[in-house]
Amino acid sequence: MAVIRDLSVQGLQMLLVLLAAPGLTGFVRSVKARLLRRRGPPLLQPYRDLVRLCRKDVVLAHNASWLFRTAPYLIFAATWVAAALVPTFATGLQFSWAADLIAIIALLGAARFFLALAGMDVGTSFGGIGSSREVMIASFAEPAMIMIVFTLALVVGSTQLSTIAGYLLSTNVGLRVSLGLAVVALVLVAVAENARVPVDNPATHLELTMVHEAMVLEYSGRHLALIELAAALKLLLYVSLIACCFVPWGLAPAGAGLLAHAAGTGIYLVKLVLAGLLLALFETAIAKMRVFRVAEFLGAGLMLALLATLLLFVSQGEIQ
Amino acid sequence: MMLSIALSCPAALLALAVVAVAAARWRGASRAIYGVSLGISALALVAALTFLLQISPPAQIVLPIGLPWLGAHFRLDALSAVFLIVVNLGGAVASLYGVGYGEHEEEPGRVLPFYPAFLAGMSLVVLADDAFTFLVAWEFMSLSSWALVMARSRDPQNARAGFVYLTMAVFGALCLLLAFGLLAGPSGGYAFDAIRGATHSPLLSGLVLGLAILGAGSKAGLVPLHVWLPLAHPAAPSHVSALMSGVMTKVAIYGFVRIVFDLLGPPAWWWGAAVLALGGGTAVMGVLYALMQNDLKRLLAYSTVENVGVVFIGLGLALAFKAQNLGWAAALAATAALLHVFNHSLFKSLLFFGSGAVLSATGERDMDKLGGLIGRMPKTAFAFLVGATAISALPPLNGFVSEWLTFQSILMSPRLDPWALKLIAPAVGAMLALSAALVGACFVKAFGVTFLGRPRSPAAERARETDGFSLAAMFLLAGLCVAAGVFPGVVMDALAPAVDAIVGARMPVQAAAGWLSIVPIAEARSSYNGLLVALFIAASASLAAYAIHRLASRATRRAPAWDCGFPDPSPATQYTASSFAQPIRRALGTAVFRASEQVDMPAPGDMRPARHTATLHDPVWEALYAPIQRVISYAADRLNGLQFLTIRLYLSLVFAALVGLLLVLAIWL
Amino acid sequence: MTVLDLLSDANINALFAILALPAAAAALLAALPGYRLASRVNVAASGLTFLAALSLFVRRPQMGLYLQVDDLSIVFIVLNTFVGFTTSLFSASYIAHEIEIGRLTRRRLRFYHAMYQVLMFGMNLALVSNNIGVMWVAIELATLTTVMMVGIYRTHQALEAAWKYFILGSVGIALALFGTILVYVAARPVVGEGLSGMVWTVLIGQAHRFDPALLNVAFVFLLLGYGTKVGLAPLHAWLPDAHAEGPTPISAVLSGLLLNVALYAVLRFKLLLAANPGAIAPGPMMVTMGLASVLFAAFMLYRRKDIKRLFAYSSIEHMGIIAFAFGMGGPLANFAGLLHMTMHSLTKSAIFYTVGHIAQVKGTQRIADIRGLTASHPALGWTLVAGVIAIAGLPPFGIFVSEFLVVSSTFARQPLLAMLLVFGLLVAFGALLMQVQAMAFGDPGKGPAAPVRASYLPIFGHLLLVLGAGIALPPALAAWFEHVARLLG
Amino acid sequence: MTGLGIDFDVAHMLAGLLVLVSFMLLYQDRLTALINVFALHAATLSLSVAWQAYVQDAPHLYLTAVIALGLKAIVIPLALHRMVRRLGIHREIESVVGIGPTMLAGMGLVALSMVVMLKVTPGADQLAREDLAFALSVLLLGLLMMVTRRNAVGLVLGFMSLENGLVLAATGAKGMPLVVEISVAFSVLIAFIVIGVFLFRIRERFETVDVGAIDRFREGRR
Repeated sequence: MAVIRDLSVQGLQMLLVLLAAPGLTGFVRSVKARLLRRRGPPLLQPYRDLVRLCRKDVVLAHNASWLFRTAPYLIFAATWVAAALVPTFATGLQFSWAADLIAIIALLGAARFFLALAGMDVGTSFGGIGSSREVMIASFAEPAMIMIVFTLALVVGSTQLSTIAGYLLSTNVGLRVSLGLAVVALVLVAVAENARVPVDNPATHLELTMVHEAMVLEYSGRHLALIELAAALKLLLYVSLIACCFVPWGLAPAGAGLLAHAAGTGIYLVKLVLAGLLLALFETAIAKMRVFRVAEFLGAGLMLALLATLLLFVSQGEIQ
Repeated sequence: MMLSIALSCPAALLALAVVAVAAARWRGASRAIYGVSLGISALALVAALTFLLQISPPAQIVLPIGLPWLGAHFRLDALSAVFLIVVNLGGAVASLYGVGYGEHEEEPGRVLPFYPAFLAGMSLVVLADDAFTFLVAWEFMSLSSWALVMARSRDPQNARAGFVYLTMAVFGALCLLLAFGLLAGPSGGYAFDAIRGATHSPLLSGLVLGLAILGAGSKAGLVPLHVWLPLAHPAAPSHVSALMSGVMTKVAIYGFVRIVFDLLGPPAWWWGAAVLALGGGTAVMGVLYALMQNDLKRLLAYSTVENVGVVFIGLGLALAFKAQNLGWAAALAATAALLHVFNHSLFKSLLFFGSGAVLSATGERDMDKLGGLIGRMPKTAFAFLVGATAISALPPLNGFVSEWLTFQSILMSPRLDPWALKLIAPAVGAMLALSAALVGACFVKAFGVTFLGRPRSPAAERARETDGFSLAAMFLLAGLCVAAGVFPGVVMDALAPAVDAIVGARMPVQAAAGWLSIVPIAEARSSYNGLLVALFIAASASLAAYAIHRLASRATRRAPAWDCGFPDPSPATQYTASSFAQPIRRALGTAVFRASEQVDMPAPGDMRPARHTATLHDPVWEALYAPIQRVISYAADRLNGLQFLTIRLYLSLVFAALVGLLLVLAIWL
Repeated sequence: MTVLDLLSDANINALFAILALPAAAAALLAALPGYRLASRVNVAASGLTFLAALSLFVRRPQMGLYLQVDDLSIVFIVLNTFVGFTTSLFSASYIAHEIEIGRLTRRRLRFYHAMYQVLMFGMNLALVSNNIGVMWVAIELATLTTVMMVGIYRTHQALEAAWKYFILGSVGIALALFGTILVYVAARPVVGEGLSGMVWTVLIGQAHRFDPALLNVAFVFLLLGYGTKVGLAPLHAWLPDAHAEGPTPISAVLSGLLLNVALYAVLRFKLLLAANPGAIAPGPMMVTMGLASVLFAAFMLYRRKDIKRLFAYSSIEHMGIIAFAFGMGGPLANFAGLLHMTMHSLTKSAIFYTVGHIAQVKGTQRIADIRGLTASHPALGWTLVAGVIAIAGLPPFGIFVSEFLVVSSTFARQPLLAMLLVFGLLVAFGALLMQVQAMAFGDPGKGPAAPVRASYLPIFGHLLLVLGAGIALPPALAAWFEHVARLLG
Repeated sequence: MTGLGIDFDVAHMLAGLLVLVSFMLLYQDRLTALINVFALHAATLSLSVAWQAYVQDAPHLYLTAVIALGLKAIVIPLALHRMVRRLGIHREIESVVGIGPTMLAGMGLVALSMVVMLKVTPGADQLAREDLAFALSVLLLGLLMMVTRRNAVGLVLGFMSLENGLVLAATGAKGMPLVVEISVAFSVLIAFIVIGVFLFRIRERFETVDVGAIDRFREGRR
């Protein structure tokens, strides 16, 4: 019985993230547009784009290799699996133990690895620009992310997301300096990882400023659709990661009833809306920065996270 | 029984080496010799595996050679069995590769005799059970590999590599000699059993630890003792590079583990701190060096330095935990280290094989002259890609597992009391994370520039797929990488006896955990399941593919690259290795390597091309080795004057000596 | 019974033969005109001497007033005669070439062969003499003959070297004689006047009653006097040039044998001091000079331009190691010293044989002009590499064993000294490796690549012996060395 | 010190005389004079050896005395004079350090040998002890001369005076065997040196010998 419920929860979760992801992206876009006093695209625009892209033919460069063609599927799959393992509305996921937080980050890393390779495959200058900048950003963002994981794991005594969420739900952890630092660092990382302003501009096609867009420049049709979807999933993943680690309230605990799950879903959607609003505000508030200042931006994140970890190491007692 | 088999294999290899001296000039000798060494290594591999899997008690044997009153002690226990597996697995696969690759050798006489000797030396180090035999095997290993490095000695670069290599090797061996001298004491109890039996004062143990770090670390490539490694590994023929990088460094690690964990007795906590700090520094420095390289094999060599650092992080944690009597944590850390040893031996050999295939297909090691090989050597490209993914610690491959375990053991470190460790451990964790991310960047660069894009030189255009044996070797390793990544629990359980032998504790049996997942301590705490992750990825990828191809278009058109509307036919417009590394070079390199870029932009109307040059400084060499060189040559020059004195002055030397000694007597008495 | 007598007679004659054979051969060779025949006679005489020396193992003659064989000396005697034999083999093929290119005339060759046997006679006499006076005379004789041999090419440099060797050697001899006199003076009150005051067996028996202070002074002079022959650091000056300018067989004999004989003398007197409780420990002096030699030679190796001078300096280094080992004392170190001495003689003479052939095929001794040997003359090149690896103390060769024992046994007792020694070894290794890589590897270039007509028998023989000793020391030999090591205290 | 009579005093006197002559050798600055003083040195030695022969009534020592007198006091000095004329060697000797410092150094050496020897041998009898002390100083002075004289003849003479000190010691050591043989051997040695100097035309040139020059010049040639 429990197994079936958990399995169904897991399946629902996978569907939910898949469906909600483009919605979140669209929501952020339209809110940004509103903030800029434009009407902006309708909320469903991303879905339409995906469908249209899927219908179109794929135009491959002459020297595109098998890697170029298989990469989108791998990227999408890795991201989707990662997103499926982050508790969104319920902690009782059947396969949550298959991969802990570190593994989830590594899955995203795998997606990025192949994306960067795909960017270099055709052998154009812009692909190279995108890939090299992407790996630079990643090589600062990943350690920061790992440090954040350390902080959580030291507080909770586990790198298992559902355990983390459950722990933060059950006991009253209270306000922790290190957790606060971790939140800030996580936000910085999330902004960078999802190619948002100020690190990258998802809307730009001005060559010299692109990072993510430059890598996918050669993609078209269904491949592009998959990559866009993966990007949206990634954004959603980070939002729900922040949600489940730092505002876990409303998550349906493992073995909870149907009602709790429904409530969880609703609360989750609210969380998404809030996050979207905040992100849009943030993005409109500040300007894009030069690529080489990203190092400092993320370095700050890394330092914050390291500080958080050190605090925990030094302050004994509450470590699990 | 297994020990005698394992011993007879190196003996047979030595015999083979002697035969090879004579046989080298025959046609087909290379195939024969590589084939035979393949068989022998496989036999030794089987012996070691059986020994390890049917948990056998340590076996000992004393041969009447070596020091007359000592004899040559040999011992096969779990630890040496693990490393014997690493050595002979690497040896077997390298021999398989060599069967094909050896055909390209222009002077087989310079390679064939030393190759089996090298294999034999490594196996003997792992089996040795007294200081003398250990050092003999150790030096023999260095010597034979030196001969292999000198195989292409007409290139002065290689000659320099050989010089630096053997000098560093002898330095390390002398350090180990001193360490053993301390351990054995003036009475000369060189047998490891005697050393284990003796008790050592803390000061002495600390000294031995330092000497062991110098001795084994210089062979394993710990920064700052790594300088020989990026010179020597690329200089050798590729299958030998694979052995040196993938296997010989592991033998060095074995030496360290054997001395510090086994012979030296209970550790003090600061040992862990020292080793941990060294490991962290090595990991970051190694990968930074690697990122700056344009030479494929050199990049791989530097990434070996990085991985050695990761292993030493695990070992340092194990030492610290052991010192604090946290057996289970120590077991976790030690398992992580040993697993990474095994994994690295797999994918580093694979990557060197790939680079060797590229080298023999194009004659190029410089990545800026390669590119687009994925079209011409798809199989090699695929194998190399698997290796690159594995070494970048990406799930579901094996590299990730050992890295993950290392992270898990770092997460245990708050339980350590000493403050130094409390501060070092998280910092090292950050270093490990940083190096993990940088490795990803490094291998995106390696694979992307070498295999993707468009060919940057005619050689790269004319490249063609390498021979079947080499491919077989590569795919074998790739398969092992996947298997070890998907079923890590099996490997970890196999490692358990060795771990038990060195830290006196073992991890929970992984086979007990459901669904083939691995659980370091408790499932609520952390767990990882390579199999499921792999299945999920495969399933969702194929699901997506299926869905899209069913519901949406599957049509595909070929067209010229889009490139924002202004495609340039010249491959020179692609990102090169150095330009790919530029962002990271600016972000990190300026601090570490004093990296600087000069742009020489001709004035308008000036026809000469614009030039962009990036200069790097090797901090370690300039800070440590160059001064030593200078001092020695200065002293040599000064003293050299004594060769050119007059007889009278020589006489006055004698006179001075006489008067001096008489004065000593006069004062003494 | 009668058989035993016969045997004993045979062995008396054996001891006698060791001296008589070379003497007779010298006289004969001085008369023989044809150099081919002469070289054969030379080989035959040396071989017979070697056999006679071997027969000493079977049964010892009892001590005489002048001659004796004891455990210490027999090691040296057998080594001495053996290397003498192999060197005569090598010289047979070497001088043939020298005759062809006209570096040597037939007349000089007669002189050369005669002198060779005189040298053998001198060294054997020094080893079997039971009288410190006779020993002194014998060593002086050996020195003078080598002086002649060094100057045999009559070139400017050869004469320079010979002269330098001669002057320094003579001063050394003088000092050694003064030391000998002092020993006699110290012994006289105890053992009475006359011959017995110089008879070794008597001296060592009574040494504990000698005046220790006088013995100390005596040892200073003996160490410096014979140390000059050993080539220890401040006294070494003659050695490199003598090696470089003389004919290569003589270089081999010098490095392989004469240094040992001088060392043997020093050891003898070290025993004397060790037997006297009141005397200072001779160890520190030997250790100091040994370390000085090692470090000095190590740095000197870097700037060498002449291949024979290079290996001459390496001989200085190794003599330093041996002196260091004996100076440290103790069973392990003494064992190591004896082993190292044996291995060094074999290896270094093998190297000099190789170097001789290399210089002949390349037509030069300049390191800068010797390139890519392993490509142009594989056999010679790889032999050189093997020899240098052996001399540098890397396994699986025998010198590694002794260096292992010296360093590891010292480090537990005197860490600082051991570290200095290791430093010296490392520096020397770097230099040797640099030089041999330059010579053996790389591009052979357009140099004259004459065909080799080398006699590999002695070379390989020596190297194989060294290799065997490195892999497994024969138990008998090991027991022997241990016994002697204990004698040396 | 009972039991020492005239024979001790004479021996002592002669030995001291020898040291004195060594000092004279040290401050000579003209070749001919140097050679003559050395002849005196040898003569003194032979006297003392003869006295020892008489005291120890060891007839074979007379032979040594004769050799010393004949060879070193007469033949060799003559040969050297001839050589100096033949080879046209500069008549005055340039020495490395001035006479004064040399003398001081000599004093120091004598003092050293006294200290070493006299405190060394309480057991040994006076005669030998004194002789040893003097012999050692003669030896050291000879060595000092070899070191300070930048001239082949100076070298030879220095070595011979050194060797005189040895013979003094050898004869002083009562009942020492092989003295004759040794002195003969040494004469041979010295003969070699002289012949060497003579045959190989060894002059000041060899005092500026440096193998560096040879090395350089060899690079040119080989």
